[in-house]
Amino acid sequence: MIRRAASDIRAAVDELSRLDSATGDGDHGSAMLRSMDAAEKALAEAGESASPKDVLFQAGWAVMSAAGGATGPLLGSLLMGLSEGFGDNPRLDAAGTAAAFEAALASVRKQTKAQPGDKTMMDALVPAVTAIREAADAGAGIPAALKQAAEAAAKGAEATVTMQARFGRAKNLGERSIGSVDAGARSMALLLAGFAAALGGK
Amino acid sequence: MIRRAASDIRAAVDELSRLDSATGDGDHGSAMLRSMDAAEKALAEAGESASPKDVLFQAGWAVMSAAGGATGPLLGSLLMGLSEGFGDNPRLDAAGTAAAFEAALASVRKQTKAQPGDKTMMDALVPAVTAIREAADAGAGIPAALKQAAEAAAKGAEATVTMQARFGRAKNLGERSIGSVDAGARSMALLLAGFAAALGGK
Amino acid sequence: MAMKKFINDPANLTSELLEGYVQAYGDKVALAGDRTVVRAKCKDESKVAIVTLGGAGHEPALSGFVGEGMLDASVVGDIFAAPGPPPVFEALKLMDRPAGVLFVVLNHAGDLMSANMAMDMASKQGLNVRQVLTHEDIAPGADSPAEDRRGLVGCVPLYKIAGAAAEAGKDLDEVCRVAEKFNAQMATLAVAIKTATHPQSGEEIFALADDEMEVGMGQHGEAGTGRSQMMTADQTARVMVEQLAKAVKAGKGDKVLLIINGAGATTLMEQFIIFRAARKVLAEAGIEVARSLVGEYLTVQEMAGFQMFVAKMDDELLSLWDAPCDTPYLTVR
Amino acid sequence: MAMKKFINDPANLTSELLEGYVQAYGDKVALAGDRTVVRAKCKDESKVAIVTLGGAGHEPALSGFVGEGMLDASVVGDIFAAPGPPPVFEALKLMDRPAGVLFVVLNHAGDLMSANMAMDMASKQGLNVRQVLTHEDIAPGADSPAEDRRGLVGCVPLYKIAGAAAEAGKDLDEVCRVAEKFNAQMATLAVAIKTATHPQSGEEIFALADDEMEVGMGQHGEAGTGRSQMMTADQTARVMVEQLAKAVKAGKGDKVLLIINGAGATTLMEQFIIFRAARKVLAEAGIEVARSLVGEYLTVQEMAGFQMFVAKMDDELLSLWDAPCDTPYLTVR
Ligand SMILES: Nc1ncnc2c1ncn2[C@@H]1O[C@H](COP(=O)(O)OP(=O)(O)O)[C@@H](O)[C@H]1O
Ligand SMILES: Nc1ncnc2c1ncn2[C@@H]1O[C@H](COP(=O)(O)OP(=O)(O)O)[C@@H](O)[C@H]1O
Ligand SMILES: [Mg+2]
Ligand SMILES: [Mg+2]
Ligand SMILES: [Mg+2]
Ligand SMILES: [Mg+2]
Repeated sequence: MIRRAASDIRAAVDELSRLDSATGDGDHGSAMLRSMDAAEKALAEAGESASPKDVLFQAGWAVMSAAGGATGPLLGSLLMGLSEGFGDNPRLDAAGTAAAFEAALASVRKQTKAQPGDKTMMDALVPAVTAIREAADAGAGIPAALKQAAEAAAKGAEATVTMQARFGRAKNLGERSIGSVDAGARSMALLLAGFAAALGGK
Repeated sequence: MIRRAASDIRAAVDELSRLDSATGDGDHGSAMLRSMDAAEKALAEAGESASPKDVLFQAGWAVMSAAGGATGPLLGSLLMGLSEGFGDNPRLDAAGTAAAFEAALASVRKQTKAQPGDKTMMDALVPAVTAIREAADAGAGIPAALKQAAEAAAKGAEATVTMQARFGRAKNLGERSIGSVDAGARSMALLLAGFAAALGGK
Repeated sequence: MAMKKFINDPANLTSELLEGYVQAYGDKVALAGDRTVVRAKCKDESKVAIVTLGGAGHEPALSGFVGEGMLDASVVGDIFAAPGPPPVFEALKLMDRPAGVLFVVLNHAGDLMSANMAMDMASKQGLNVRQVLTHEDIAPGADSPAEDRRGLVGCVPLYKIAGAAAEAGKDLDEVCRVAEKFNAQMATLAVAIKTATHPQSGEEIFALADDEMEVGMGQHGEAGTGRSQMMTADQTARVMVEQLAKAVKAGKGDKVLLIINGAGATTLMEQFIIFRAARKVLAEAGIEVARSLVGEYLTVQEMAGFQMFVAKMDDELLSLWDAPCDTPYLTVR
Repeated sequence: MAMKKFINDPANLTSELLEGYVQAYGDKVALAGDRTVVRAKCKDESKVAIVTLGGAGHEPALSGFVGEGMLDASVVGDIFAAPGPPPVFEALKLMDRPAGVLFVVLNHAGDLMSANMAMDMASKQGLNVRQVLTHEDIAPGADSPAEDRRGLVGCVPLYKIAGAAAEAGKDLDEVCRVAEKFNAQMATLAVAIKTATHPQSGEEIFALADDEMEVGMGQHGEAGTGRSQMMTADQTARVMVEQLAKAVKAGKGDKVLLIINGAGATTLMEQFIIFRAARKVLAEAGIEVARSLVGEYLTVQEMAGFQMFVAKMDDELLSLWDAPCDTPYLTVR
């Protein structure tokens, strides 16, 4: 799952940096690249038998160490929140996944007060988590739930074009931040698309 | 004598600064202005009855305090050297004046190793002192001796146009220092012309 | 103009500068791990430790103040970027002790996120750490919410105050108390007149017209509160002092600590001229400049401008300020 | 770009900056007359006094080093201009004492003329003054006559060495001896990459192309020995260290004092990176950096560049270097 997301992100490094250049300091691509490298390395070191909890914790910690900037703590918190959400006895069904993503969102929210509409990764993450929960409540399986999450995230990221940034470096630009997709929202959408694709079997 | 020189210098402040701009830092006019103000003030404070020795010493000291840059110590030394040259019992004849100017030159030479040809005030001062000595030896009076000195100084100053500076700020310019009259040589010529005019009765 | 700096591979800036720094002051500081500067000679474990974090590129801040009487550890990020939570947590763990750790954080989004994450980890592991957040920038208005106000050069005197209390053997409650007292009584305002280049991207961090200045400019080129025509030193000082004195509620008879912190390319000559002017304005209001610093403490590369800092001082704060310290860039005998 | 500085009337620069300076460090320094900075608390008359002179505009030099263990008096001229002989003589007279005065002069035409004139007066009045002339610039070649070599940042460590000897109660012969010993073993090389504006005329003190650097540039924009393409920090350090080590004849097993002195706009970040590189080159040659300083000691307004200083040290010089001092811009505990 993480591997598939990593390869999608790697393919998009330049695009992400370009988006970050428009409103920030242009390093989001390399931050995401470092994150994915770190996460995969953590995965490999944890080995096959490690629990989702442990693997995600290690991956989150590794991302925080490696990414720097805003991406490190935010993406790291997401992964560590997922780890906590799965807990020691993960229910590997849609409801359990929804709960884990809710825990992940709560963990990210400890780091930032950004809400959807503020032109950040939250514009992709929040609708995605809502979508998983709704799908799970409607009785969908994990692949379907993640597919709906990915679609919601993509829509959320697209919508950031017209937003004015209220968090992160882009905030300094005020109105000039309007007009391009937020880099962090885009990478979040790519991540979720990667998760969905990995579990959707393609 | 000093007063006449001072008024000539005041009339030439802008010219001197312009010359200094060409090869230095453009402040020679204001340095000479401050010098003349200081010298006249010293003169006034010394009173009518003061000896040449004392007046010249005070004037030299005042110039050094006021002028700054290269002008202060050089012109100050000249005046203090004159003071020493006249001594306690000044012989106010051409020979005594020649001796005093020789002492003045010696005093300036303690401050600088510049020689005629180095594009400095020495190009005006050295031939002027020689001229006074020759005039005195030939039996001329003070007015005639100073007139010849002023002419020699003017000629010496003019000749600096084609020289390359080897002392002072202008030295840094190397070959680019060629092409204009040296500011300090010009002011020295003006000083001597002022002395000559004062004693020449016009 | 193209970037013109004495550097090598821009990717190695922070590691090379830290290497040079600890070599230059090997008698006072050392590296623990890649990016954490600690004292060469550790403080007694019975005393509270002071830890901070922040991006590089502001030298001598923050690591220039590691040493006796001030910081115990400074966790360094990349140029203008916070370190990640793991090294921060590691530093807190390294400094953990029964007496506890005071963790000083400057209010910048990245710093705060790393700090919060590290604090979470620390509390999970039962470390005895307390956090103080500086946010003394009054550019957005002295009354605006703390979260909108950045931490500027005020961290430096706060390290000094807290560090002196810790060195004197005060317990964590006491060290926290004086740090928070000082924190509540300080204010900074920044002004910029010439931009700097980011030493990694080579890009200018902001743009100003030849005759413009900007009051309130942040220390990474964040927009300030207002551009104006360039003013004289006296005029600039007056505008700034008046806002600062009001912000810290200093009035007739009060004593203040005044700091003029050069941004990089503004000369000490100018800083002294500004300082003189600031004192004059304070004197008119009957405010005494009881202590002061003039120089470069927290810089923004080769930006021209400065930060003016004012803190209201009482006898307790003054005596902590006067206590000896021995760090590479601040020494009190 | 037009000059952009925080100043008032350019005619008052020096007096305003000195006023600000002595206010900022009132516990350490005071003004004697208009332009002479002395210690706030005078040194015991039984000890040799150390006096220096020089133009303003190089802050913190020279007056930043007046204080315990270093200078007793610094006579200040206008921006980049020597003070006249009279205030210099007055300062020598003020500091005159049976123990005598060491008078440190940097080799620049104006400084030297004022110094010589003041020395003349002093000897006529029977003052007990001895002069040391610094001329450690090796830009014109280490073997070129002393009179062609300028005095650069080397005066600062020389004040420290001589000041420590004086503070220790050594007599004038001894203080002179160590000062001259150190003087003979030091060398400096300067490099400039961006010009500065003269704060009075508003004019640039030299011009360099966007991709050029100049090694040997003097501290008032005097031409150096050679322009080249901009080099990396490592390359620049290598070029400079090799010339300096050769000049002071330092080789395998020798100990040196290494100073990186920022010119104004060159960041401490860069200075640390240069310092690290310089140490590496010295280490390759088996030369030990026994002591060091990195920072702004003698600046050239907002010029970008630095001076690299190397002095060969023996045990006597090292112990004088390590002696305590307490001045506004250099403190050793
Ligand atoms: N305070 C914040 N809250 C939520 N998201 C943020 C915040 N700050 C930045 N981001 C997200 O991070 C992205 C930028 O990431 P990155 O370029 O790696 O960090 P930096 O801005 O430190 O260079 C932004 O596009 C935005 O989506
Ligand atoms: N070393 C020197 N020896 C002789 N004359 C000198 C020397 N340096 C400067 N001068 C003279 O002084 C003049 C410049 O004087 P001024 O502008 O007042 O001083 P500064 O160069 O310090 O600004 C030069 O034109 C030259 O004639
Ligand atoms: Mg970015
Ligand atoms: Mg970044
Ligand atoms: Mg001049
Ligand atoms: Mg001048």
